[in-house]
Amino acid sequence: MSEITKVDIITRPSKIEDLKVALNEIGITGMTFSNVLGCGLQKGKTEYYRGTEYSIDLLPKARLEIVVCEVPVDLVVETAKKVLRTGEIGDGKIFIYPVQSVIKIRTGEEGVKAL
Amino acid sequence: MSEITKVDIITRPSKIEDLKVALNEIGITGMTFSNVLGCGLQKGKTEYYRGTEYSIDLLPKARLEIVVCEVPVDLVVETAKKVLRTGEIGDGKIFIYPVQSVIKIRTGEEGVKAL
Amino acid sequence: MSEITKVDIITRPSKIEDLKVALNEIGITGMTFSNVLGCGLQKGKTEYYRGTEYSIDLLPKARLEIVVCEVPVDLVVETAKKVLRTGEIGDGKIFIYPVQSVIKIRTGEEGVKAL
Amino acid sequence: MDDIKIVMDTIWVLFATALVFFMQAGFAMVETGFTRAKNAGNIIMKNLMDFSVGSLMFWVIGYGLMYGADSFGGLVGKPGFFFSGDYTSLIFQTVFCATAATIVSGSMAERTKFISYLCYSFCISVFIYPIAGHWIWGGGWLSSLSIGGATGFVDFAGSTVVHFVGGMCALVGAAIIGPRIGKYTKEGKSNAIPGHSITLGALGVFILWFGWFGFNPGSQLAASSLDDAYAIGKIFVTTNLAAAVAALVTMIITWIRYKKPDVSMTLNGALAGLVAITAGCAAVSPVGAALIGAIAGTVIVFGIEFVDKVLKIDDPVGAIGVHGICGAVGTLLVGLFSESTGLLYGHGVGQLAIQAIGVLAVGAWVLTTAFVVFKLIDKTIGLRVSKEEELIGLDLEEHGMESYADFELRGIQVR
Amino acid sequence: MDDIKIVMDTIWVLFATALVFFMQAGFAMVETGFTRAKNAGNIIMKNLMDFSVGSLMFWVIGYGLMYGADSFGGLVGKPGFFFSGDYTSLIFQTVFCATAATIVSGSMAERTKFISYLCYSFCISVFIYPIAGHWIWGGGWLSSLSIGGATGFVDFAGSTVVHFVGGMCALVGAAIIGPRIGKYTKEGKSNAIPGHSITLGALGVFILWFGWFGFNPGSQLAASSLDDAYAIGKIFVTTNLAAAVAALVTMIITWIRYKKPDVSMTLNGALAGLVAITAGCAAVSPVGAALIGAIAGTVIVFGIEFVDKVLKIDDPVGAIGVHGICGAVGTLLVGLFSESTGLLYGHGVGQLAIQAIGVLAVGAWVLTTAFVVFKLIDKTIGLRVSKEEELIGLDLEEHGMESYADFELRGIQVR
Amino acid sequence: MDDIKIVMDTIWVLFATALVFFMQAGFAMVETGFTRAKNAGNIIMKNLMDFSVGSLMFWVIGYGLMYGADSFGGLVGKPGFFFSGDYTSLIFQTVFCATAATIVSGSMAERTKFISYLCYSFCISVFIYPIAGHWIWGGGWLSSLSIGGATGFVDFAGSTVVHFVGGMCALVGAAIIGPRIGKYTKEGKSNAIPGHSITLGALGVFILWFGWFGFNPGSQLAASSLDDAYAIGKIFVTTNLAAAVAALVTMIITWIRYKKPDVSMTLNGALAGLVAITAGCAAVSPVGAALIGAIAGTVIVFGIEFVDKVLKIDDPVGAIGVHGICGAVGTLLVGLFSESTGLLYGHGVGQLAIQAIGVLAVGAWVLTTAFVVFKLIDKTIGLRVSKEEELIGLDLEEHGMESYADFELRGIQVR
Ligand SMILES: Nc1ncnc2c1ncn2[C@@H]1O[C@H](COP(=O)(O)OP(=O)(O)O)[C@@H](O)[C@H]1O
Ligand SMILES: Nc1ncnc2c1ncn2[C@@H]1O[C@H](COP(=O)(O)OP(=O)(O)O)[C@@H](O)[C@H]1O
Ligand SMILES: Nc1ncnc2c1ncn2[C@@H]1O[C@H](COP(=O)(O)OP(=O)(O)O)[C@@H](O)[C@H]1O
Repeated sequence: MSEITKVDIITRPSKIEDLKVALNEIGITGMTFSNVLGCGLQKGKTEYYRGTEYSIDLLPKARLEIVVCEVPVDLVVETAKKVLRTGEIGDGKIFIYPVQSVIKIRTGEEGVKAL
Repeated sequence: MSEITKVDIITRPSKIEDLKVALNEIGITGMTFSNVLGCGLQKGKTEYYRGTEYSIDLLPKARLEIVVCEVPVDLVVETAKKVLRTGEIGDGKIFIYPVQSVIKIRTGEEGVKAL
Repeated sequence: MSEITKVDIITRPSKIEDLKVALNEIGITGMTFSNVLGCGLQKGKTEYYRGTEYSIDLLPKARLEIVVCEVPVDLVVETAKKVLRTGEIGDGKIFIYPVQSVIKIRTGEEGVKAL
Repeated sequence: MDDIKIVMDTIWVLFATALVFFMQAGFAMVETGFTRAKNAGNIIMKNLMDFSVGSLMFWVIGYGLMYGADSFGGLVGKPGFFFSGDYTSLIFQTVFCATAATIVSGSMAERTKFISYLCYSFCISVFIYPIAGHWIWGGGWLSSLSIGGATGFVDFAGSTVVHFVGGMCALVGAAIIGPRIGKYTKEGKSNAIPGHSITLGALGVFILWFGWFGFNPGSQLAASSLDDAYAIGKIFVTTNLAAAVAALVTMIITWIRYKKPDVSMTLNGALAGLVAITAGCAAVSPVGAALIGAIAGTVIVFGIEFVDKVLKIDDPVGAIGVHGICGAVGTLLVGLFSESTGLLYGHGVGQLAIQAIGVLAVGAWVLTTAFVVFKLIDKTIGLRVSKEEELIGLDLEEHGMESYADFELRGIQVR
Repeated sequence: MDDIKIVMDTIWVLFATALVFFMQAGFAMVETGFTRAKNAGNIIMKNLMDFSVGSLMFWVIGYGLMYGADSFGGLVGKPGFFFSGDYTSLIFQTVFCATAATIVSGSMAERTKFISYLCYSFCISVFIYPIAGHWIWGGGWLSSLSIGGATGFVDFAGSTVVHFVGGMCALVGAAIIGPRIGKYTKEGKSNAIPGHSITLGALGVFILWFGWFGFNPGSQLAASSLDDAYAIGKIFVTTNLAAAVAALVTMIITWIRYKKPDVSMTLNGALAGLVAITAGCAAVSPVGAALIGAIAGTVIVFGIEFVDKVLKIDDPVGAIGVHGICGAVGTLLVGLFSESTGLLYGHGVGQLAIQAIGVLAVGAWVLTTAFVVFKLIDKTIGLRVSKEEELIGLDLEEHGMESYADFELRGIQVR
Repeated sequence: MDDIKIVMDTIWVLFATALVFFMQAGFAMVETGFTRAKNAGNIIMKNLMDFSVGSLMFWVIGYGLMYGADSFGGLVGKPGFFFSGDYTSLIFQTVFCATAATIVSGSMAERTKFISYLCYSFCISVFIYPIAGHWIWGGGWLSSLSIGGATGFVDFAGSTVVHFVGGMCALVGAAIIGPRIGKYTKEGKSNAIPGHSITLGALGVFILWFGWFGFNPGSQLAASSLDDAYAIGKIFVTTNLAAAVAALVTMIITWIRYKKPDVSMTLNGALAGLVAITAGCAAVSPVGAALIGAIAGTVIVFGIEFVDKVLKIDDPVGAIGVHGICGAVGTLLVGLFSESTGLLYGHGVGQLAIQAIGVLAVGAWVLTTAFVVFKLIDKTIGLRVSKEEELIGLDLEEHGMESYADFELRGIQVR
């Protein structure tokens, strides 16, 4: 049995549509998206609200999680990089985690078959 | 020390209440819920907004994360399957991840005791 | 190459600002925040809405995820404990997970350099 | 000189018409605010459409039935089609009819098929409301009923004609369609299903209260004599006092019963006071108005609980309690508090008896016709959306859209 | 006695003024509700500011240009500055001018620089609107044009003066600034960009409808004779019927075309009916009004689709369709449905011809001047925000704030 | 003939009453929109209840104190209980009293105990407002004060009676209760706590502006003579111009000071103009009104900053600046801009001196009584909720509900 891995991509929300299409093209169908707030190298900015200065430190980011097995992780990472890289701060990061097992609730299938 | 594991269940939001009750019954008290958007086999649909066709691709899903140790993972998975399986597309998936350690902030306890 | 680890802190939303500042001070810059709903030892309460009793079981919690490598995990955990511990129920928990790899999309760097 | 008087009456009635029209916005906000985000657009659409259908049909036929020359022994007016003539009266009566019609959308919210709701709207504007209206305002039998020295059912601005009629339709509709999924546990315990925007709901209540300053004082139908001037000034006071006291009393009662002052119930309380004073706003004194408000503010709490917990009828916005129960109560209280004919002012039970007969008769009429209408709709096109549609929400399922496309909604609802 | 009449006229016009003012709130809610949350505060600010700039400038110069003694052969009024005199007329006309001005903010929403919008506001209040207004209401050439027995362009309350003028500015502005990012695919297919609050949008429509009971009946400008009383009552009826029927018809058409009754389009439909009846509200019968409503309710659906899919002009709120197209259609229909001069009542094509000439002339005037104004702004300070600013949202980028600071917004938008 | 005049006056005042009542909705929306979602229902409830308590108590005792026969040398009216008589006057004055009362809820928002707020509401309606009102409008000492040729404090519609009184209560309350948790850093730096819905806040401002067309022109209290007609028309113009210019000026100043035009401050600016013109709306020319607006639009920016950064009083919605500071400024400016008595029109400093004395006297009265009231409440039942309650939010803690049950709220607030 080949290893199962989770690829966790944190990036700009506006890129999510393109990313989804690109991943569909390499055969990935199951994906889970969520909204997060990030702080990293990209800095927020300072604004005024009713005369009071305040800074926006956390930026809205989108997270995409994909658990893969047969599709090689490298391909996923390469695809994501291709779509997401602008060269400017805020492109985001990819984290890769080990997965022990997957179960498809509807069928009860486990492991690779469940993906 | 027995192994600590994270069980990550992604399913229909409307089933969450039942799931929570069922898990309580098998002795699980700590749980973390979040809203995610999923795409999988279940397909979205096409609608019109002001005469313009558009499709809804991402469906609202609920995620439930449980870090367990003493309660066997299999029991959790079985319970979840029992509650969640309708046999129709959209039942969702369960992902299982390894956990290195847990700390309870209030008491400083670590590992199993922290759960 | 030293090990990469994810530290996942679930705690009161009102403490997040202090936590962020404290983590910045020990050299952590990349962080990802999200809103979750939790149930644990801390209990919800019962209220009335238009004469009907209802209970609030899930409490809003904040999650902070930090993937670290050079900064020792222990230091992160200690810092978090220092900031978050009030001794009262609801202080929250810290979960630690293994990470296989990290990629910085903008530069393509991998592993420690990507952090 | 007489011309001037007619013009002044017209100005007054049209001013009131505009305000009463605006109550449609109030209803839309209350009903959408007190229900869930996934059905917000659907409720709005129902409110918009019952007004549109009502405006059209009341002009086509309803006004004639209501105000046409009395026929069949006071039961119905002689209809004409596509009314033309006293347009000021037509438009004023139209917005009243639409008010009655729109009440139902609240009690049947979040589960009624859109097409079925349109059918119901048609029926209430075409005969349920106009015929009841004829009895009381159109010169029909109730308007001339005479018992023990008192003559004529008193329903100055429509506690019965408008609110009780609407409230009874709401009752029948909500009973026949059944509760929303999840409203009652298997054991029959009532669950709370909180509304999605208390601020919009409250805005709606303020708009309604504002509109009521057209509803009640406008029903004087004249503002050209000293008597008119005195009357409309007093009606402003009685209307406002009843609402204020009712809100206050409801708040206090909920505070005692539920440990905390309940916001949405208190908002209902204000409306309860407004509905209750509507029948007697011109006949009672400010003190009487305050007392009517206090009674309405009490009745509404127990009324809503009764509907919810005893009758187990799911009424998301409290329409049955506010318009049905308080409409009836307010009408009856005229028999007690009317300065000129009320029991408490030593005028015997005549008026009270007439009021009771009127409420019963109108109740019987509406319960019967509404029952037939809703049952017919149910058996033919079906009243209720499918379970799946209800769970996902009527906005997406019935209208293909989301009302709050940019906001994260809570998928997870654990109670 | 005559004094009393003047006072009554004044009361009536000021009552109407207040209602028409309130339409600003309606526009603000419709425009913000139908666009995205990230630009909500910016739209609000534009609405507030076009009213403020308009109020100031119309007083400073606009009113004089519009109502000053006719000069240059009916082309423009002799201006005076800082008008003082008939203040009731000034304020009534000011809120009409501001209505025309505010229409544009909707069609250019979510991408227009704030400063540029202020410049445009200045121009419409200072000459585009007043001069068109002079032609029709100020005693200018259109008001005395005579063809085939009919005399004078009929635009009772401003289908052309206010709505068509505003709608044409909206067209030019939206065309020049181009569509929002993501509105059209590379292949030119239109994408849906849903509004962020259908409830606020609907509230806006109810407020506008309410305000229209000032807009149309107030344009009688008098309420002191029996004729006035009859007229304003009838105008209430025609206004209301046209809106109701239009909403109904739009709903039915969208139901057929898109499988489901479209909420936001139906809301537009109600407004389409209101805009269309505005020119003829006093001249047509209720039946005529219902027919005008039905036509407007049909035209709006195809009109909005035409602008969106054929012209490929991105108009987030449908302002061009509602105010531009239905403003023109409503004006023309007076030539058919006017009881005293309309073709369908056997009065020949004279009125229709005058109406057509008026619409064409005003269209030419507005298209030309608006084109020059927007092009000038574009070439100098620039009309449009940067791509980055548009993506992040104008609230943050232009005003440094978020409109919904406590709510989670959807970052992820996949379509 | 005279009857007709009375009726016309009545119609006018009642029209105005309805509009002023509707300002309650405006206040509710502004105050809830400018504060956080977790306290939205609580603010609404406070607004609803101060109106209800105020309506009741002003009828019970307040009106008598204010308008009863002058006694104690002009200090207070001879009270009667449960007023009956000129109901039109009663209801008109009631909505003014409620306006003054509701101002405080904004400045003390998000931290005040509900029960304590009710106690305060009781006090302002029962004596703080009526007694100040008696001095100025009830025939008390200020109304007959005579200095250097000028006689009588001029506060036509209540810049001082209503707004300054409310604003001073707001100041005292906010100062005594202290800032919200997190409003100031340990070093005393002010933090921004953004409101949860700028759209609702803006809607509130539009509603208030609309209501002001009742507030100011209604205070003419008559509309039956040519003079009345001229006056109310002019008041519409001055009121509108002051608001428009103030909004414009505030926008420009914030643009310069904060780099971007500030939305919520500009909304406050419009209100500042309205408050400031209230005293002199009948006495100044349109040019004067525009200048008063410009001054108010300037003062509000620095005033709000002063309260926030120098006094370090936490006023979430800017109530102290808008109603307190601009109420005083507007009152004083009558002494400069009044066409008949103002310094700038060559009439000496008499009027200005009277205005200053009035403002000082009312200020002293309100500061003293409000101080005693709030301190008493604080020492007995306590003014402020617990820290825990404040953090979680008053909706849940004081009312057991959430205002936006279907929306994901941002738990995480990092600044
Ligand atoms: N060490 C980390 N742990 C957790 N999340 C991180 C970490 N580093 C970055 N992130 C997440 O990734 C996002 C992008 O990081 P950032 O440094 O801004 O990217 P870039 O390399 O493009 O500048 C951040 O907003 C944050 O959400
Ligand atoms: N490979 C995957 N990686 C990440 N999330 C997934 C993956 N497959 C499925 N999911 C998540 O699980 C949800 C349910 O998947 P789906 O295929 O619709 O379930 P079912 O098997 O019941 O048809 C999806 O909406 C998505 O959020
Ligand atoms: N076993 C678990 N699995 C997943 N999440 C958990 C678990 N235990 C606790 N949590 C999360 O941590 C939060 C804090 O837990 P709780 O028991 O209330 O903390 P405390 O120890 O301070 O009382 C919970 O609300 C829940 O979100």
